[in-house]
Amino acid sequence: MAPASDPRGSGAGAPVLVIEDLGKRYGGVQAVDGISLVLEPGERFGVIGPNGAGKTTLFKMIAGDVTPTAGAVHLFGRDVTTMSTARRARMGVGRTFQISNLFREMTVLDNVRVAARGGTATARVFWRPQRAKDDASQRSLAALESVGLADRRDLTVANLSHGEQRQLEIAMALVGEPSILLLDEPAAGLSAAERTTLKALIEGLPRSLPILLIEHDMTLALGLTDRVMCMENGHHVVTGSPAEVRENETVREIYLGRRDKK
Amino acid sequence: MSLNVTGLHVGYATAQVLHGVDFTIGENETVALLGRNGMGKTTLVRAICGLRPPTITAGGITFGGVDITKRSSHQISRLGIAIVPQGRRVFGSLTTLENLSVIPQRKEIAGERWTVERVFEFFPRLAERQSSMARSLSGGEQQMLAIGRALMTNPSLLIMDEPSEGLAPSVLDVIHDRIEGLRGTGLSTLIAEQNVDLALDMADRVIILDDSGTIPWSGRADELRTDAALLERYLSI
Amino acid sequence: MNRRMLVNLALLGLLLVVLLALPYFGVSNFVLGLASTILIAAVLASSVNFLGGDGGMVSLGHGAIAAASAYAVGWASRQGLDSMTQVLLALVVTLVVSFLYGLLSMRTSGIYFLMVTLALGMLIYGLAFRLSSVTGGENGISGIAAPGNLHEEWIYYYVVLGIFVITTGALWVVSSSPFGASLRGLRDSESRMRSLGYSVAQYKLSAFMISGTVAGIAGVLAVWHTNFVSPSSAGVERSVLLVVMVILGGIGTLLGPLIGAAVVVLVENVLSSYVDRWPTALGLIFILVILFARAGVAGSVPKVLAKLRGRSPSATPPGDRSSPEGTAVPDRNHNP
Amino acid sequence: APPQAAEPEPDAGGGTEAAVSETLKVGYISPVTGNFAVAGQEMVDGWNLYWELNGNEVNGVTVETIVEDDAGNPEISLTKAAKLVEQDEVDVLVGPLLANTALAVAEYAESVGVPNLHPVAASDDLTQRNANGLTVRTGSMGGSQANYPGGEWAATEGGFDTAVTLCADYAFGWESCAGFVQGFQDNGGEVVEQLWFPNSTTDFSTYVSQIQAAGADMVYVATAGGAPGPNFLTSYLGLGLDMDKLLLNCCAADQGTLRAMGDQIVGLKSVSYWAEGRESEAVAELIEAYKEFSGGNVPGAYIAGGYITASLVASVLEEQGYLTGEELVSAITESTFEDNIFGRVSFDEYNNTVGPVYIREVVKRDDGNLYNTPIATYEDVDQWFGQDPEEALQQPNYSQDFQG
Amino acid sequence: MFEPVFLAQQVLNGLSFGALLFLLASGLTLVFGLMKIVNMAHGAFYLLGGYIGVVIAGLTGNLLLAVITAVIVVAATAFIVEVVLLRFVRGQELPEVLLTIGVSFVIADLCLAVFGGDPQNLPTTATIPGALMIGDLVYPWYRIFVIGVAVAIGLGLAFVQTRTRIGAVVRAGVDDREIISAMGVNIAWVFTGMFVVGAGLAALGGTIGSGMQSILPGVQNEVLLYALVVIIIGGLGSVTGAAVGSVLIGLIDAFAKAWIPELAYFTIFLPMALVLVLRPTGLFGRTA
Ligand SMILES: Nc1ncnc2c1ncn2[C@@H]1O[C@H](COP(=O)(O)OP(=O)(O)OP(=O)(O)O)[C@@H](O)[C@H]1O
Ligand SMILES: Nc1ncnc2c1ncn2[C@@H]1O[C@H](COP(=O)(O)OP(=O)(O)OP(=O)(O)O)[C@@H](O)[C@H]1O
Ligand SMILES: [Mg+2]
Ligand SMILES: [Mg+2]
Repeated sequence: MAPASDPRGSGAGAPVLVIEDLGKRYGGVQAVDGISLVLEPGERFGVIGPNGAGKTTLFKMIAGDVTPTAGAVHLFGRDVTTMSTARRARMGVGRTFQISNLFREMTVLDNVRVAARGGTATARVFWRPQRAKDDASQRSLAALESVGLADRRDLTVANLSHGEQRQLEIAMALVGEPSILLLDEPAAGLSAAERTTLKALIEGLPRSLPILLIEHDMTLALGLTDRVMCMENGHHVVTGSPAEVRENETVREIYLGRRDKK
Repeated sequence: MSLNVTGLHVGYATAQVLHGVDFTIGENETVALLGRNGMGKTTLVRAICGLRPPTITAGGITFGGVDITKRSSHQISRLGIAIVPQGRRVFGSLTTLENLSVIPQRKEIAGERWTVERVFEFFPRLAERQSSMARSLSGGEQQMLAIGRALMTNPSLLIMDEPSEGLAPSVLDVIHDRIEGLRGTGLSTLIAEQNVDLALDMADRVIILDDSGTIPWSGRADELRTDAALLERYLSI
Repeated sequence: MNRRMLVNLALLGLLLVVLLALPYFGVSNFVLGLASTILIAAVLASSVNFLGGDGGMVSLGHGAIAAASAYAVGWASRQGLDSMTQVLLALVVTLVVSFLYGLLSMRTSGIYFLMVTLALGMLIYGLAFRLSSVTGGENGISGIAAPGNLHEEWIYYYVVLGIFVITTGALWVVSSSPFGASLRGLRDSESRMRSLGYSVAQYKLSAFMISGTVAGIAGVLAVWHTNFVSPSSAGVERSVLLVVMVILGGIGTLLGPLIGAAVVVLVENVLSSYVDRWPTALGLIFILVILFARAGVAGSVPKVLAKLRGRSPSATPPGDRSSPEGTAVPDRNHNP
Repeated sequence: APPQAAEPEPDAGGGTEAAVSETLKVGYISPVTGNFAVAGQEMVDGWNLYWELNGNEVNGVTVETIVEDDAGNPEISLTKAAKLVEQDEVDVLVGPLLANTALAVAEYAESVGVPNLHPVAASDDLTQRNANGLTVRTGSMGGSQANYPGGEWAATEGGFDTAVTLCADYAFGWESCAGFVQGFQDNGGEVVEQLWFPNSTTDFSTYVSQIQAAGADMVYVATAGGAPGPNFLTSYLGLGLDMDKLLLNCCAADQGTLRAMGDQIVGLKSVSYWAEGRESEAVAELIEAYKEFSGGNVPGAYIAGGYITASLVASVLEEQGYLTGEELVSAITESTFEDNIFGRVSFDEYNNTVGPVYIREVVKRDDGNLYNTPIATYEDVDQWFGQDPEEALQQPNYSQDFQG
Repeated sequence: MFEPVFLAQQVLNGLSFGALLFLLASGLTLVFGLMKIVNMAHGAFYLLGGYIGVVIAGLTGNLLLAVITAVIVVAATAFIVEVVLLRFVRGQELPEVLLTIGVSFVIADLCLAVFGGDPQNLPTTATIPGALMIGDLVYPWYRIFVIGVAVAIGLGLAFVQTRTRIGAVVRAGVDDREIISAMGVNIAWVFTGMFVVGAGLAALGGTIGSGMQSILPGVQNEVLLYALVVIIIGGLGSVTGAAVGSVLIGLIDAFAKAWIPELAYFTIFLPMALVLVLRPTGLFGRTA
């Protein structure tokens, strides 16, 4: 299913993502409670908050892994609240997983290739070798290059170091050329050097690509985004510019560490 | 008890990773293990804890005078080495509480014994989630649980492989303070970290791994902190 | 491209030449018939191998799919329909059965998948027993003649060999295609595949249909070879042996099914003439293979070769057909 | 296919005629491993026992047997048959045991012109719809044939008016049941309910409860041997039901069942072509020999099947010397064998046994063993129940829905 | 077919067959359900236990002695199988499957060689004679005894699984064997112990079960299938599930064979297929 109209071209100002009063309850745990949010085209939006605040759950509801118990999600002007993950992905939702979710028995390059073909007809081709130097392979190599994994491309994923797996996670989200990108702690597990590369990589993405970013690394969370929302225990705490959020009393109290407060 | 690593060579079936690593960790000492992604920190940590693969091809490890190079992981654990593994690896189908209570505890320890209550005090968030399945915990909560689980063995050497991953900044402060507080009870700590600030704050000494598979530099934490050239050279900061 | 691939290709070629030349060695019809039996079992095993190796879906129902197809041929031949119609009917039955199987088993995975396919196989088995007006009940259907002069043992052997080569080649092509990679993706992480826009159900169903079709082809080959079909073809024991052949040969490998089929068929049919307690011998073979070649025979040969050459095998991805040591033996405990 | 491959099989049947052999080569197929191993092994033992007892040289002809195991699997049966015929060049195939394997091998044997004797297989069609000139049922009877007298006896001498049947839900069970039902109804009995159990049934209590609820005068039970017999009896007797109301078929009350159940089933009645408790010299000789061979056991129907098959072969060799092919078949089927272990046996035009059927009762003898001992005998029972064979063959096969 | 006595009897039939199913599944619940070891030799352990039990009961007439001997011999066999063979492929499903199939072939074939192929039952002297009588309802004591044994074992298993640390250790070991051993647990021996206990339970099932159904070649496959069905319907790892699965199948089997005999061939596998189609991880299985 192709999206009704090209999402990126659709009515220049129309919000890409609208979340209305979204809630998710797991038995006795209210993981997300009454979150609303509007993401404008090309906007980069950070989500921060203490552990267990509900950030990942929020992402899962946007991506479709989890059905909300309250509220609605609209993507590119369509109500997708109950739409399947796969269809949302085909509408252009790209994402990384907080806990790496890779094809462990396959090679690094094949992982990215499968990601590159995701949602397209080329994934169903069964008569040509998948290792052909087609478009998907070329984009995959480029994506690996961009995260610095090119020299690891023929290793089996299970043999990668943890940080390398995190890098692969990012490459797989990028290679699909998404229309909206959800990054769940992309810097976790990366060394300082790799973080710098990552920061440059994200900054270098097309400005038109809207990004939602969860990060506990304040340099990235506050340095890469136009607006930031802080959550706690499923609730909304504050939304504002990175500077405003950093100075917010509650945020400082419940979330920021000594090193960030300086 | 102190850990002695001498001339350690470690590798996988497909690649040799460490080519001669020597260092020691003394009693009550906190040592940071730094290095870029893929330099072999986890490999070293697993080798010490007796987790296979990788395999130790040469060199030796002693702990409190006991040669543990060829011991199996449960024996090593019983000698007092506990691990917070990279990637959390909590027992997903057990509840938070079970994850802690399932751990066999060592009897012979110096300081105050670890109990479930004490871990919950350490991480109040875990107490709130004590009857949730560990696999449904948030990433950070799982990380706390992995740390609490290691403490439950009552270790004298705590090895943490990237404990800061996924933890909110304020929690890092807590960990810093508590580990600091545990010093003097005989607890030594080896912490492999990507968050260099945190590592340098916590550690007395630092060892660095680079792509030669050896330790090109080791020394006092404050030395490294102030030496921009070193930071740039080995950690690209 | 590289040397290892060349060696592999050369070995494959050699094997093919030997198989092609077999009738010229002056062997008896019995030996040729046995060779056909092995090849037919190998075709069937390769259908299980495809689904299990690439898709991670180990099926205990493929014996029953093949039997359904064989019954279609049998029923049609009893109605006096010509062989073309027999094959068409078998194909239709196979597709319908595979579709239902796929549909019903789609949401399960791992051992649950195994059990659903087992249950469906048992239903077919039960039907074969009970629907005696169609299936001949326990007696089965006999006198199902192969068309034309295919009953000549050596001609039939070449037909079977040809179809074995074609199906094995076709499965290899599919397996190394983007579709095959998608299947391996599903095997490793369904949730990741969903988030990449893949419709998990569609892929699983297609894979099942492909594999089922190959099983159906094997069913036709078998029934024309033995001229006979009865419920025992649909029984669990057969399906279990299929899975055993696949593991024995090395799951996810190109020639594993052939090797596994050869071992099992030869033990059942030849060793049993010389050794009274041959089931014990068969059991011991399973045990020894696993102890000394955990990844199955074909899966372990490259490792042994590498050791002989004094080198450790390089890291090639399991489950990848272009490297014969691909084994895809899932290890539940992930290394970090 | 390669053009010059026209003669890749040089000596299929080439050398056989040249050598005038005084050896009768027998290929004996039977499941001696796997789930049917007892029956299969007994079938082999019975055959071997005869030759051991009487020597394997008859009238200058040496009988040489090659035993092959088919594990009860038709595919293996066929491969083994091909091996025996082509590699070992046997003169005659004997076996196998199970109906589906027997039918498959019979067809193959005919296609290569080798006679095929069946010591045990009971499928009606072996000597009806699938009958051929080379297939002979030598050591047993068809399922319906062997049970018709059971129905007749129950309705007459047994004095039962109504019956409920419990039979295995597949060809053998349908056929056995059909025999009983027709015999019972032809003699004025009424079958009030027919129950069918799947072969895989291990717990019969639900059927026993249904039998009890049906409230008929008697119960007829047909199984194919193995576990169902004892399992049924365990459930039936456990509920305290009356054993005198039971009539079992051959296999449900074969020696295996008797040994498994022990003294509690003394008095149990059944119907079969084989009665080890019959007073007869031939039977006594077999029992004697088998006891020695097996360490004290009494031979059951499968032993008897193998044994009598051997005795028939021996007796035609004795009379006519070396015989193969159709000659061997007709030598057997045209003879009448007086007083062998079954009694008087002859053959019909479809090469099926015509002989006595016994109503038997379990008796404990002084040697401590249980014997099925005849209490009534029906001589010269054939497979047609007085019908015209041509007509009978027009009927559909017996099934749940068609019981004749 | 709807009279009270008939219904009551059928309920008891269903329950006692269910109890038997639970008995023969109980060992597998531990080994396969909890430890995720695909033990295809379970049926063979049942077979071996049954034969030994029958022989000892025949010699002594003492059921308890028969059970104990059978359990010890089978447990010792299982110990050897585990330590010498299984341990080397722990956690690798397919090699485990092939290995245990091999073991099963060997045990079953050797049993055939040693014990012969005759069906064998527990001698009446060793079972519990007589029947319970309430009004028109008659029911054998032995079948009621089997229900009792099944309940006792079920409670025992549930206790071990939920109330003792060993249950949690095993589950932790299944989740991540490497880490639980890095926490100081010698998980290899814990697994060995459980495997041996599982085999012992199979032997117990074999001995007690042979009072209800004969032991003979082929039983090993049947038992394995039934046991798998029962614990799959219930959901892996759940003792409650296995219990519910057993009773469910027992009752369905008893009543379906009376009321819808056309489906008699399908009373075991049809319900399982239905359950799995509707709930892909069984009734009590956790959805991953
Ligand atoms: N499937 C679930 N079942 C029950 N509780 C859940 C489930 N998933 C999440 N939770 C709970 O909901 C809360 C929010 O989880 P979430 O993963 O969204 O947090 P988070 O903000 O991403 O935290 P972190 O920064 O640690 O990753 C947590 O307390 C978690 O325990
Ligand atoms: N199981 C394995 N088999 C083969 N090679 C491996 C395996 N695990 C890791 N490696 C390789 O060994 C090297 C060191 O890996 P290791 O995990 O020790 O790195 P690390 O320093 O911990 O990195 P990170 O910071 O990313 O966790 C890497 O190049 C990696 O690809
Ligand atoms: Mg999160
Ligand atoms: Mg690491």
